[in-house]
Amino acid sequence: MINIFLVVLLLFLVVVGVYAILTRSLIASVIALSVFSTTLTVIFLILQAVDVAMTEAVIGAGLVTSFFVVTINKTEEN
Amino acid sequence: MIYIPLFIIMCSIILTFYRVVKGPTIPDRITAADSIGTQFFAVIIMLAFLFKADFFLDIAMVYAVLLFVDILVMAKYLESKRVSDND
Amino acid sequence: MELIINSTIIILFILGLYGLLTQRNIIKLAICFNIMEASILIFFLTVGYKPEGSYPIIRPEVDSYVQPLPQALALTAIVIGASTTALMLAFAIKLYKRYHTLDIDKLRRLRG
Amino acid sequence: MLYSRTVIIIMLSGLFLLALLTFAELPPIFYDFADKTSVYIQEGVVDTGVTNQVTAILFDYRGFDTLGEATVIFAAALIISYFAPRKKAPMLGVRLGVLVRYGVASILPFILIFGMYIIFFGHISPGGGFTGGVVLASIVIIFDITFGFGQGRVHLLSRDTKKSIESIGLVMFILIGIWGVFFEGAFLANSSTLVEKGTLGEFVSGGMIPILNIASGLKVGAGLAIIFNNLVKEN
Repeated sequence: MINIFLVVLLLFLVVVGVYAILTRSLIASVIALSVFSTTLTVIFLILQAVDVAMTEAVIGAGLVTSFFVVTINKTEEN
Repeated sequence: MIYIPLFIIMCSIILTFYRVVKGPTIPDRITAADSIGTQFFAVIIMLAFLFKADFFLDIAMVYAVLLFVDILVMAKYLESKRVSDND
Repeated sequence: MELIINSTIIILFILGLYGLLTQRNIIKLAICFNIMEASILIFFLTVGYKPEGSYPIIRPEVDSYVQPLPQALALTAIVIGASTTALMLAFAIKLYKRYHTLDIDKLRRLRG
Repeated sequence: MLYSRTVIIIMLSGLFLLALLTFAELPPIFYDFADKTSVYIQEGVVDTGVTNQVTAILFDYRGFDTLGEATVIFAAALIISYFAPRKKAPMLGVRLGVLVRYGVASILPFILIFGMYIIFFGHISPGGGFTGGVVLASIVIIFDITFGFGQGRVHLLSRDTKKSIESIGLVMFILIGIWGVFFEGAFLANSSTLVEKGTLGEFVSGGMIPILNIASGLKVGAGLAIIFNNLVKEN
């Protein structure tokens, strides 16, 4: 049963990745990357990797997203 | 039988992701992403019940804290856009 | 099950590679790089996984654990990936300040 | 563009098939690899005295890799502080509302406590130096994002303080390694003859591993905070 849930999560991961790459808007791509790393966290938890899941949650949800948003903000014409 | 709410929340996440894809404005997408994060928070807690692992609750907590940073940064970005674009 | 996980790993890697080859914005290239890295992480973790194993914190009431070595390697890879992403974004800011564009085709034309 | 999009898709399809064939030759995933090669599971507790085996591998068996990783973060912070242009991000000039400011100010001490909990209990629960360090770095990020407006703003930590904290973490790591050379016979050996190993699963256990956790937490937290502050160009 948990395998079916893992398959659903993997399919969702691929869909989010496709959207993050193919969308035009940069900030939408960054938002999709945040959702992507969240899904990755839950997949790591199902694969029983608690430390990796914790690090991925911290870095993917908070740190890398703020790096990207600050960079987008600095490279836009105002 | 904790699988039933797990799959229901997963369906809800997929429906919320439709709003991320479709949402015409940036605030729609950000709110939808925050909502997805909160639902994954619930999924992590259900997995803690499923695997009988109380350490998963630590991960849920640290994820909630860092999701707050995420939304705060995006809110500040939107605020600067609103001031500069003035619409 | 194995086929699905393997296909997901390969699809994510190929997807990131496709993005690297076709996208033109430098920030988008960093996003594609993150997605490729995620596929490698899933591959690392599936190597040491077994279905009934528990997470590798030794407790007296459990006797079946997953392998901890790929998890340690994946943890190192995640932290270094964050550093390299920050480095890429710093170069993007530097290029934007120098040339006022992030399009790599225009950058190539500007270099002559 | 150098190649057209169809050429790229055809090439990547070929690569996909090649990778699928390669993966078919690998040993199966759900194969009890963990039982046959579980040296870390069987002997790790006796060797290191910590229950979290990922921490045991990171800071005992492969501690030298961890030192290299800390060096990578140090180099990244150095290069970014040299390269990033001295232009302030425009989003920092916006003042958030009073509710957000006071709410964030009241939530920051709890995040500090939580990050220190993750660092200090890294050897008996998930987490450790890297994760706790990133949580500590997120305090600086939250502070700069929320209170980063105007000219006469207060700094949570000055730039020199952060550089000092980062250097202290790295020097502490290396000094513990040299300590291991003198008393145990190898670089970064777990010096359990001078420091008590303690009972398994308690807070005081594992010899030098909790101290290495604290050192790498300081290092990673200060390093990532320096990287973020150089990206937004604040002090």
